Amino acid sequence: MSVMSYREALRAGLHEALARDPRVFLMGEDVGKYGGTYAVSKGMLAEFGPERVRDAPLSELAFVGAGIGAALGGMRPIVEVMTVNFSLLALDQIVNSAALLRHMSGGQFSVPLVIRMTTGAGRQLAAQHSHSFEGWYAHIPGIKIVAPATVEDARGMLAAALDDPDPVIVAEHAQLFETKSEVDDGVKVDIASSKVRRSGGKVTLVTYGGSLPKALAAAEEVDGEVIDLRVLRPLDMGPVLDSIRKTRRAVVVDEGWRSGGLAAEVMARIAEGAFYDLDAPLARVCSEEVPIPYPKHLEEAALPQVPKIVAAARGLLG
Amino acid sequence: MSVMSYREALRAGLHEALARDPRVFLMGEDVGKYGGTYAVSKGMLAEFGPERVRDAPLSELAFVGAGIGAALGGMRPIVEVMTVNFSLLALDQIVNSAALLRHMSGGQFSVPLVIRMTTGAGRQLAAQHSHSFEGWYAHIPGIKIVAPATVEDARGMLAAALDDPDPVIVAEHAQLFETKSEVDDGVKVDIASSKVRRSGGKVTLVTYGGSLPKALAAAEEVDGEVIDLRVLRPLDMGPVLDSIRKTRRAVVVDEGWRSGGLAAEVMARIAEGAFYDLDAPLARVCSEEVPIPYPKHLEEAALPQVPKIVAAARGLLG
Amino acid sequence: MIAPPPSGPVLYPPELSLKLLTDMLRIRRLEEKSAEMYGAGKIRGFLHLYIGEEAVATAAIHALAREDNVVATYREHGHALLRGVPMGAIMAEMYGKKEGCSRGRGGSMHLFDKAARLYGGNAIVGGGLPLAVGLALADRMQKIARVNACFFGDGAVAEGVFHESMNLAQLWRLPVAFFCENNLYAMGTALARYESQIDLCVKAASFGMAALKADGMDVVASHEAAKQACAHVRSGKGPIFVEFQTYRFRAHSMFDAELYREKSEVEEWKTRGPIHTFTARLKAQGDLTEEQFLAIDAAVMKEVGEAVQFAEAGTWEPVEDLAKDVYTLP
Amino acid sequence: MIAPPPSGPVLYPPELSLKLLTDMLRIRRLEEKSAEMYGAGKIRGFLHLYIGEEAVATAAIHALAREDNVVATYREHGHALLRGVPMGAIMAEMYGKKEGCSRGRGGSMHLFDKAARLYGGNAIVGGGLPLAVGLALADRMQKIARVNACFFGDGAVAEGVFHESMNLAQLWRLPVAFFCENNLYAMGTALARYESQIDLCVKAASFGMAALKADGMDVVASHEAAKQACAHVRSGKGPIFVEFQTYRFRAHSMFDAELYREKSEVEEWKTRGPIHTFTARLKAQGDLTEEQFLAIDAAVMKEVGEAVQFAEAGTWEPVEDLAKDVYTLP
Ligand SMILES: Cc1ncc(C[n+]2csc(CCOP(=O)(O)OP(=O)(O)O)c2C)c(N)n1
Ligand SMILES: Cc1ncc(C[n+]2csc(CCOP(=O)(O)OP(=O)(O)O)c2C)c(N)n1
Ligand SMILES: [Mg+2]
Ligand SMILES: [Mg+2]
Repeated sequence: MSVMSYREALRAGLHEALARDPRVFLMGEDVGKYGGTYAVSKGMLAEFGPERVRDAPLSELAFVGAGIGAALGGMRPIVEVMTVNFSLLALDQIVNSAALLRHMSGGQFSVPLVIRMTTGAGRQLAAQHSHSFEGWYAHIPGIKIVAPATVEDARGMLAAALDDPDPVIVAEHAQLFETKSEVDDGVKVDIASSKVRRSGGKVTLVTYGGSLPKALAAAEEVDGEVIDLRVLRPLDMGPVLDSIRKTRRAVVVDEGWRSGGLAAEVMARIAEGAFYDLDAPLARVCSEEVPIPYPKHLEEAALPQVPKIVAAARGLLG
Repeated sequence: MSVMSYREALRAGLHEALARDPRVFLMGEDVGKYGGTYAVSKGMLAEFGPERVRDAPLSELAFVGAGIGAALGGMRPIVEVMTVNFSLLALDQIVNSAALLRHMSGGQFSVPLVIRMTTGAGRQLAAQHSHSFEGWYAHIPGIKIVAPATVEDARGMLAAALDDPDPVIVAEHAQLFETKSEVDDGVKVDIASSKVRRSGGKVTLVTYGGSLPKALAAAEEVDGEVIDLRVLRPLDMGPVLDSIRKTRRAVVVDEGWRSGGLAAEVMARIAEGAFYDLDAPLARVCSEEVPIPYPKHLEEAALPQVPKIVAAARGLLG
Repeated sequence: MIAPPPSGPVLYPPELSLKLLTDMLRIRRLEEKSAEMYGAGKIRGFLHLYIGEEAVATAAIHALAREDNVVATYREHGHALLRGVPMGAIMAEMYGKKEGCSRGRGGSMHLFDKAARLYGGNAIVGGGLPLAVGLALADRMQKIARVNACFFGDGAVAEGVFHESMNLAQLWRLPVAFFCENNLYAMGTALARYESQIDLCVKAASFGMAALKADGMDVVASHEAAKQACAHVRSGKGPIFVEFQTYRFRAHSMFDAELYREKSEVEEWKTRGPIHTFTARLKAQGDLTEEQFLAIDAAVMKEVGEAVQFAEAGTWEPVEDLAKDVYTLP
Repeated sequence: MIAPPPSGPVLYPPELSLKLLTDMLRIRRLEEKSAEMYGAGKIRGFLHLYIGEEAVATAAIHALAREDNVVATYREHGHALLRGVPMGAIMAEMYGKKEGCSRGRGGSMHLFDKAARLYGGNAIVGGGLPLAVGLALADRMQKIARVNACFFGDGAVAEGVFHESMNLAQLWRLPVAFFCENNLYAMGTALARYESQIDLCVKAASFGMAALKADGMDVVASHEAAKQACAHVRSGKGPIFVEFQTYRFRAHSMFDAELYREKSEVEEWKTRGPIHTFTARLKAQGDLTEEQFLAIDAAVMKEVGEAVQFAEAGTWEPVEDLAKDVYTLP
């Protein structure tokens, strides 16, 4: 057991992955000499060498595509795309190649690729660096996407992702990097289940990633039960539906924009699967539908915040 | 009044746009000499010349970006991206430039750009040519997206899109091109409202684009009221909620994949706004969560079909 | 003005020459039959024929070894065939039958075969380029000596992914052979109407990459270039770019009305047709008789006939299996 | 080995020389103050300083006319300033105040100004390139004679969008000046570690585009190149690519620990610093005295002080306006 930050946990996970399996390598912009944009891979170039900690040119489409090819070729690449915003440049390869190859080839080829990217706002980086597109990836059959919200998941999810024979995206929230917690050094986590992070009786708060701490804080005020989705595709709705059976109310908290975000999917599943368990309409707290602005007060106003979650929950409690 | 096909309607709309306003031009792959992949722009190169009917190299990112620049520069570009599948290559420019520029510049710059693309399956084109990503565009603040499902909308929506000062995407469904109908030659349509396409009393079927004919056929069997969303962003939920107040049940039909598709958003809005009007869970009929396969029987099995819609509706009628 | 038809002595041993001829014919006859089956409604969706360009795949694939990798486009029936995918499995794939090389799910544009090391069948223009780079990277890291052959059209050269992939390959000196099938058109748009620089080898030079040009209508010239390219890659010198100058005799796909080029241009190029010019050269030097040719063609036609029978006899994947293989684990 | 510091006579009239010097100083002092204000917590997010590279923007923008268009990157304070955006509006933008040139919404990376024809401030590497191409296309179609100047870094050259944009511009002979600010690094990755071909002008040639190289530490050499480039574009000959070889003295952004380069390398480049070398040359030929220099600097510092006051006095956009301008129509 040791106390570490989310950043250190990501790093420990990465280090372990590189040390454990010679097929694993890290590729992306500034992962090597620079030490990683978020310092996650700091020191690893020196330790593992430039073949396995591979600085890539600014060419997201090709190096993600090359990651797919390398996975097809027997390696276990971890490709880092600095932020989910830039991953749009690589989306064609992810969606039209990585996700399709297995099915389209009649099951002949798997793509054991892991793609890491940061997501989310909160650091005043303005509209081109602050959005949350992980909900989009959750739409794609053939892809898995996970969102570590705890230090433990930051520590353990990479190993689980690498063990998966299919493409897995890891969305790391930029606001969580300084979060600290005790964590088991050899911790194993699954990438299949959602988890209850706080028990409560009055309302179910469903969330993931950077919004988890906010949901937990709000839950204190409204006796909320907090479910961390953890895995955004495939969704594990079991604990959510179980909780709703008890609380009969749900608020979904998601930093993606409201319309067409992942929150909508969670609500749809509830409306399909737990309609008769509900005593109130469903509610969601998402980002306002604006490009995230630079100034702190506007950025804060644009994002889900504890008071908004509390208000939404209270609204259902009537 | 004349009878025309959806294709002829798109063409008449395009012709009118080019003839009416010298700032309008069409740019895209094979729009000129080839005559347009779907023959929509056939003959227009000869009529309007290569400056205004501009064949572009295979470079979706740059020519969509150039469309944004041309719009900033005072033109009214219509950029054609062959299919929504390839539009992923241009997504960075659409999402990180076109959608953001106005807000991020403090309101100084508008981007009056229209992007046309075909969407949808049904022609056995397999997994890289058959998907429906229009739901994704509906997630983006700063963008509008419309989906003509009728010949009238195919005829009229382009003019409305060009009149709009912001980026508008027109998603034309590949399966509708041969649909024929009577339509007023100078027809004007809005790009703000959803519309009741069939009145009915038992269940509300909400749909758009290529699924409209299927929803209408299913409605015959279940006394359904069919709402054509028409505009996917911003959604006009008024007619949907009105209808549900009457029918107390709703099925959403959407060719996008189930998880995280536009159907989920419609369901979320209903669960938020019309919960107490509902007598049954919400249901949706979407594409199966698989890359669309080539063989006809599997493609058909993957897509929403009339019997599935009927079954879903009957499921709610209990 | 197009060049005169390929001519002159063929310096190969007759066995090789006849193998090249036979393989070009196999592609041609397979595709003629495919077009027929398209007309008959047995094949649907998009069908892109390689007719006229057969010398390129034939020349290039004969320069490859069994353990080399191949990445191709949607115009890849010939590539699949010569890599050793049985003609029946290709035809069955185009029919959409379970016995097809991609289980029928891919159709004409998505032929895959693990045993043949054929990684598709990619219908996103340029989409195969980074895959080939990645396969090559995997080889380098695993110290596997192999050529990763990537076929793509002239149109793909305009895509950003071409630029990015070329840079990665050369920067990291990866074992990729970039085989550009320059048939002068991307769908209906002529090269000069979409490229500011129509000498594609100049593009390669801008990455410091070795480059070769070859007459893609001449199977001999093309084979020599392909061998040279493969030798370059095998020697560890890194990637190479080969521009095969060729021409497609048929429409882009079965939907194409060919408004963008003159019939006369097509006719002129047909005088350079890779099969009849090669046949004539072999006959002229006594390496082939008309009887031999007819026998070869008969054997090929038999193979084609059997492929159709195989496809006809094939079965449909049950609808219950629709969602199989979306993920590896159930 | 880096080149010796810029030297030799400056053949410009003193007014122009002093204007260039003053403008370089204005950028430098503005940015030094910005760094200070970042330290003080007044400016947040990313802040990318142009210190060391001032000669490039100064030289280039002095070659532009009022009605020319400018597209820039996230390292664009200097470009905005010289285009005529008031220093106060820039500082206020970095503070996030409503009086900023983008209403405070963009911050350091997203300076916009319609009056100055500044189309951003783009923080997607390479994202500005097709915008400039499109602006140029609009000009051509509207028969407006204008240079569309597009600034971008060496790192952007690796992106696919560079390749696509260059091709469009040259294919259509559009009035774009591609101003590449080659400071030898993309964040922490040195040019030779990410480009297989480090002579960037060779890239331009692969599109058939005219290209020039200039010493980006020498405002005179850079200005001559920029003038020549603009003349080329204005003459209707189509686009041109200019590689300015420069160097960034500071970290990439305020988060950068600079692990990737030696201090000594930075120190060596500082001997080529654009401001002190130019100052020395002007002094040497009697076009500038120390008193004049101090007076200029004092005036610049006054402008900077006023900019800070302006920003400090600025107001916050009310939260109620958050969703304003997402769409043009309410
Ligand atoms: C990214 C992308 N854009 C557009 C298309 C549509 N398309 C299919 S083939 C083709 C032309 C490609 O030309 P080229 O690369 O020269 O190959 P050829 O067909 O001539 O063999 C186009 C535009 C596509 N499949 N993918
Ligand atoms: C598409 C994209 N990928 C990555 C980044 C992160 N990033 C910001 S600046 C930068 C380096 C750019 O280098 P260069 O183009 O040389 O410009 P410089 O910073 O040296 O002026 C990187 C990788 C980004 N902003 N956009
Ligand atoms: Mg071609
Ligand atoms: Mg740089």
